[in-house]
Amino acid sequence: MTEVRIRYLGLIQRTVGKREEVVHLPKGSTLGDLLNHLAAEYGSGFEEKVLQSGELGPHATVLVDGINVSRPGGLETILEGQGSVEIVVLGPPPMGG
Amino acid sequence: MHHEAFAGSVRNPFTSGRWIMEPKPQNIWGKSHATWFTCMGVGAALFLNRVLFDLELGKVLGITVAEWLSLVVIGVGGLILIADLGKPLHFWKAYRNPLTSWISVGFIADIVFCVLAGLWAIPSLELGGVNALGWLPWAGNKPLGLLFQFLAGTACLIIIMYPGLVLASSGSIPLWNSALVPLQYLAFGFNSALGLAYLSARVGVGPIPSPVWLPVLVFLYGIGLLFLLLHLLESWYRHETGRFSVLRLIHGDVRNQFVFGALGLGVIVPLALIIASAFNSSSSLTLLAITGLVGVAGNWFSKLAIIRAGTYAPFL
Amino acid sequence: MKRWGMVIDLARCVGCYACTVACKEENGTAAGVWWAPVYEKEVGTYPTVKRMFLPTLCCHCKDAPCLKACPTGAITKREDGIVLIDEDTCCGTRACVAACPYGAITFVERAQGEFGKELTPHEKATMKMKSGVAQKCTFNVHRIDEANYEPACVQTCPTKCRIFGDLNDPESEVSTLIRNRNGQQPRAELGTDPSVWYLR
Amino acid sequence: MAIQSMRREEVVEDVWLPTTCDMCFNRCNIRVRRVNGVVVKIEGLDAPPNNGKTCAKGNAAVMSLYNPNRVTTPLVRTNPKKGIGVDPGWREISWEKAMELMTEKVGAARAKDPRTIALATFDTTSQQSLRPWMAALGSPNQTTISAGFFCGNGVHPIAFAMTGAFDVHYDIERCNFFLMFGTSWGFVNQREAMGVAQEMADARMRGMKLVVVDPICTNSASQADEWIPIRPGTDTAFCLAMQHVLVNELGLYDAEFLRRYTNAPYLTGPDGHYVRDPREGKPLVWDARNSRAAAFDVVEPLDCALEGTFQLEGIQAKPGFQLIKEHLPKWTPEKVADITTVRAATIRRLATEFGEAASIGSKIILDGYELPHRPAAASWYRGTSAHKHGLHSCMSIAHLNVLVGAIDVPGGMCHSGGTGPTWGPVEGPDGLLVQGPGPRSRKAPHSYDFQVRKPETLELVELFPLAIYARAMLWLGVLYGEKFGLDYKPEVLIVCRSNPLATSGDPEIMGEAFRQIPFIISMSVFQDETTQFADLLLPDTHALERLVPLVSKPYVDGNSPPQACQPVTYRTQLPVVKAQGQARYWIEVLYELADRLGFRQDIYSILNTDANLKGPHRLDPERKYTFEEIFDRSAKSSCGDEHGLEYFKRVGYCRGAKYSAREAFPRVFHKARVPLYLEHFLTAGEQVRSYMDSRGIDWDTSDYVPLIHWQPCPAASQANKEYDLYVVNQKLPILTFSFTAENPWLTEIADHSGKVYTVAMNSATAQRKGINDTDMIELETPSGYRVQAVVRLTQGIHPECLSVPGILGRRVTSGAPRSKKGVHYNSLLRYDVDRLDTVSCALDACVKVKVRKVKSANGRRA
Repeated sequence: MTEVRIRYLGLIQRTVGKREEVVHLPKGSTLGDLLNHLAAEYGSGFEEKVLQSGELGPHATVLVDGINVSRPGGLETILEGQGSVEIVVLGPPPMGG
Repeated sequence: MHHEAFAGSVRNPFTSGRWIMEPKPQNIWGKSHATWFTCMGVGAALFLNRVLFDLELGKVLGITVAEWLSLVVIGVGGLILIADLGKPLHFWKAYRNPLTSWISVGFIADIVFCVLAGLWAIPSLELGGVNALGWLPWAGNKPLGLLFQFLAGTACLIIIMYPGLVLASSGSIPLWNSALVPLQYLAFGFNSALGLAYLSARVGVGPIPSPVWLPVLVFLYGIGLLFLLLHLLESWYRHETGRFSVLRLIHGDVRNQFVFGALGLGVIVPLALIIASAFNSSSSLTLLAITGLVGVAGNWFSKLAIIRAGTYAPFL
Repeated sequence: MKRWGMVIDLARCVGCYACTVACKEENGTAAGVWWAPVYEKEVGTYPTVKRMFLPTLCCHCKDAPCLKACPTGAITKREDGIVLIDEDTCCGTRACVAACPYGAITFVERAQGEFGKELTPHEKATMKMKSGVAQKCTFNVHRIDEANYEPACVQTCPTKCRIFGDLNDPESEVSTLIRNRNGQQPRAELGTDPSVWYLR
Repeated sequence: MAIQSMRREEVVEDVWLPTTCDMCFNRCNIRVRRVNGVVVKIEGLDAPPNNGKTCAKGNAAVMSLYNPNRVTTPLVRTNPKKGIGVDPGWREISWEKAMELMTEKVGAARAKDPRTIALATFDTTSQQSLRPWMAALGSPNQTTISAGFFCGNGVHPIAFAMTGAFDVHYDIERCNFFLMFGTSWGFVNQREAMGVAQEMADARMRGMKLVVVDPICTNSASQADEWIPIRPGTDTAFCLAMQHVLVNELGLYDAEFLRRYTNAPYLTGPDGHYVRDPREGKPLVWDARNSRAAAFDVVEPLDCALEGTFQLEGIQAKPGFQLIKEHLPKWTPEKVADITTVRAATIRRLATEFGEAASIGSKIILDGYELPHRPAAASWYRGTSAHKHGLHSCMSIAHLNVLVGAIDVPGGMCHSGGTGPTWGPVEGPDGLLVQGPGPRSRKAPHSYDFQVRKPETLELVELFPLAIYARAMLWLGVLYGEKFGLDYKPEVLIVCRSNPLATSGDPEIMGEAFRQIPFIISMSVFQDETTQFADLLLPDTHALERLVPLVSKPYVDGNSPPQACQPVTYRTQLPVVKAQGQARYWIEVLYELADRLGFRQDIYSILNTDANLKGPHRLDPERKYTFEEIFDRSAKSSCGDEHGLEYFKRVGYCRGAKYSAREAFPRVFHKARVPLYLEHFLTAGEQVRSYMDSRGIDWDTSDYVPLIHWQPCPAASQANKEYDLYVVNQKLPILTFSFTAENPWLTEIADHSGKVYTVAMNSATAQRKGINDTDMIELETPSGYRVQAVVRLTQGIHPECLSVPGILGRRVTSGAPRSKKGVHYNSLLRYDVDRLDTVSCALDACVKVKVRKVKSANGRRA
């Protein structure tokens, strides 16, 4: 089993109703597996903010062990044991008139 | 012009009002200039008439009314000039640029006149019928006296003309930029001065001028009219902005000052009165006295109108 | 000897007034006093019409009519062609204002701040509060003399339509532009020989 | 240099300090001369984007800084009644009391539901520091309601779709024919104001032909080779006619570009949707060489058919381009002439000149790359965007560039550097272009595989799948949120340095919405219409008094993009003088509030990722940092260890990498396609319609169609013929942002110009109406709003139009001279759903009025 310590930051906190939690996944699970697991648990609200058509959503940033994996293919990142995952969700970019 | 103006505190014909390249009416000189210009003209002409043609206008305390008046009027004109300056206390510096500045030249002439005419007048002073200073070396027509008269007289010529020359020398304003302006000043100076002779006669101070002066007076008014009209024609044909000024004079914002003031009071009414006087011997002196008054008013308006109608040409 | 002058390229000017404000800021002129205004001119009729923008300043004429008209000699011309008004000598006849064909001179009857009597710190620090005297553009002589630095209006112009330089140097940018784009002086017919040239 | 007014010995301090300007959103690099503690002069720093230049506003900043009427102490409201012109009955309180009140109100709302806290600002310099605060607070409701009603609504979505960037830049350095629609870009106005002003002047002198299509003879039109006056709201028709001439009359379009880089060859079925291959669902194209249909990405691009009709499994399929060809004849120059008032011959000529100038097929060598050279471009901005059917209008202009292949190539319309030097758009759904990897924080909303969702934001942006923001809906969100499915109401609104009541449309309705919000906190430098609605008013610092804690990210920051092939600079704002009175930088206040509410640690953690703080420069959430410390870390992370706070204090900016030709003109370096046939509009429309139907809301989806069409604005179909004149609004170089109406230097110039505080009218129109120059006239809108103003006659405006510039005619100001003069354009606008572009969420700034002479110039009453 892989034990992942998850830290929720920004707009996602309200969706999941907590700041952090620990999740256990089968060995060799990827970040994608984790996010789908969480989506199943927290429902559409989570999916809308973090995932979009199987990719990370526009305003979600995910760090695995402090490394930003928010890039195409980032979801394939393998989660090592005792790993930490930080999920940051910001509001839409406040740009432009 | 609708416009939240700072004109009260700041004057620049181009930057006050709208920043559009169009003819810009000048906003720097006005009534006080018309007034001291007039004073200078009338005063100087009075003195010249006195020394050249013995038009004394009577005597007060032994000194001719002509001398009294010219000294007072030119003095007052000078004070008005000074009061109108941005820095009145600096007025004395105005002598410094006589080679190119007509104001400088005029300022010097004013001083020369006041000093010499003043000195020359003093010997004839009579207090209680006693002429105490008659012994002074420049009294009356003693050689030194003649020199004083000559110099003061020359100064007067300048004094009549220089306000006109100040205007005439500014190429920025086509209406002003004309030899006809000082010429008008000459004509109006003398017709006003001569008119005053009849006034002083009417109020019983001076003698009735000899009849030979009547045609002269007519001539002076005629020539004044001629200069005015030529001036209009010249500006009309010489420069687009000159034309703009003329339009302001004949049916624009300066119409009343020009048509009724300069032409009416300045020429038409006086001529009419003179003619009337010729056919009405009984009250002819009264009519001519009125001519004198009206003429001075018209003289003032003729200056005010031309100053006001001055307009800068767009420079690009 | 240098003769400082400016070329104003009307084809580049877009009427943004940057020069006008930079000048005010640099010289701390009183409310209503503008040494470098930009004038407009509408040319043509709808629909073939243009609005021309005409940046201006003192032309620092070679044969300066203001200098001639001033009775006190308060206006002087330096060897490098810069015409200056000495506000301590000026007695306020406005003869220079009357004589200047370019509206470059302003008679400051009563100087006041932008917000009225109470001056802002900027105005306290920079404003020449002299009243009753004539004022005008100095080509930012203080910048030229002490830092050999172009005037504020030139420095700030976003389209580089104001070009400053030595008219006596035939190779200078200003001389070259005047030659190649046949520059014209404002009201040249008056023979004042301005040091400011316009390109169309 | 000496201070002319001081004797040398009086000068105890004389320094030039670098920072960035804040008089508009371009944030030029400036240096400020401080003598004896007083700002005496501001000049541009010789670095991009302004290259040593400062505009009138930048120079005038000192008059805003030293405005004696600034808000200088915290004020609390005593009068519960709120309204424009209603005295709030301010009472001074201490900062501590103010913070306590703020903590209580925001804390309570946050505990209930953080989304009930909304924040509005257009302080572009501070937005990077604000976004983590909003996220940590837990609210998605950060908005710039101030702008966003009119401006970029029709610009940014298209920029993203065409280039993947937030905005577009035009390579006028290599352009020979430049068309401008309703914009003054390049004329010390608008985006990249200073840098592009220089480029534009150079391009014009080089001989680039500039044609400006605009109802007003703006500054740009005045310097253009041609001004084409057009009836407001008809640009779409104009451009469709140009497209018709190019496609159907001249055959002058870049067929290779269309095949390779657009969806023009994608086959479409009778339902208007793509015909997809049954297995992978990819759109099909017709392979002309092997006469077969196949997925778009397997057929050699040059073999794709652009025209024709093809039979596949029973359905008739046509390439998108074929449909466009068949659609365009509805818009021949002859038909369009009556709509636009532009002669058919003129439209035809311009189309020809544009097409020929594009020199389709020509190449240029840059940095050793051989690139297509398309020296023709069409640009647009607010003028075409701020309309009921604004997105179609803007898209029709963008498509002129697409047709001649002038997208992301030298001479054409290029990305504005949306995402950095490692920039590269990638193939999204259906092979269409989406923004590629780059700092995710700036990633655009997906343009294609979106789905309409139950709204969560106050501005209901979820209901505008094709827009990137929906600010103009905010008032609807506030007033009728639950009708649209919003499950909360706003409790607290924080407004910072912005004045939505003056800068958005229809102050009355805005006021109504504001009254619905229980507690409003306003942080402002000046008193204005909006501060009058505040319950708590806090004194904000002027930009010259503050330290912005994060270095700007020039590549990713939509508001200060680099110019194509130009070097960029990292910048910030550093304090030049100490704050006036008790003023405090609003971001600092918010960070202290976070501290009191216990979410500062979260902000730090988010900053670490969002501001890309690296290694030793990452913030320790358990520690507390000063803004100096945070900036130092941010600067070092972005610009390298030698470029920390001290460096910036000395130099003011740090040069970033210059764009290579490959980065500036990436078109041929990637395969992602741009949309010419708007199939995704159809899909989006279906979703919007079904959502609105499900809530029983009558919603206009007539613009969610794949082919661009022109529809008249509501104003144009005004039944009552008395209302016969359009009123259009115009940006001026000297007035940007409503607070500039408080700047005496700028307003004195405005006053002297004689055409800022006035209404412009065409001389011929005036003659017809018996109106003379400088008469006092009254404008009346169909909704009964009346305003009086002095009229100025000009040849430089369309005879059917009046024009009113800027945001003037202010009703509440701090009382600087002239600050209330002029006409308030936005008060003329009515604000309802019929006037919203339901695609881009722009508010229709198109209104007709009737005009009555009140007083003639000579003072006689009419």
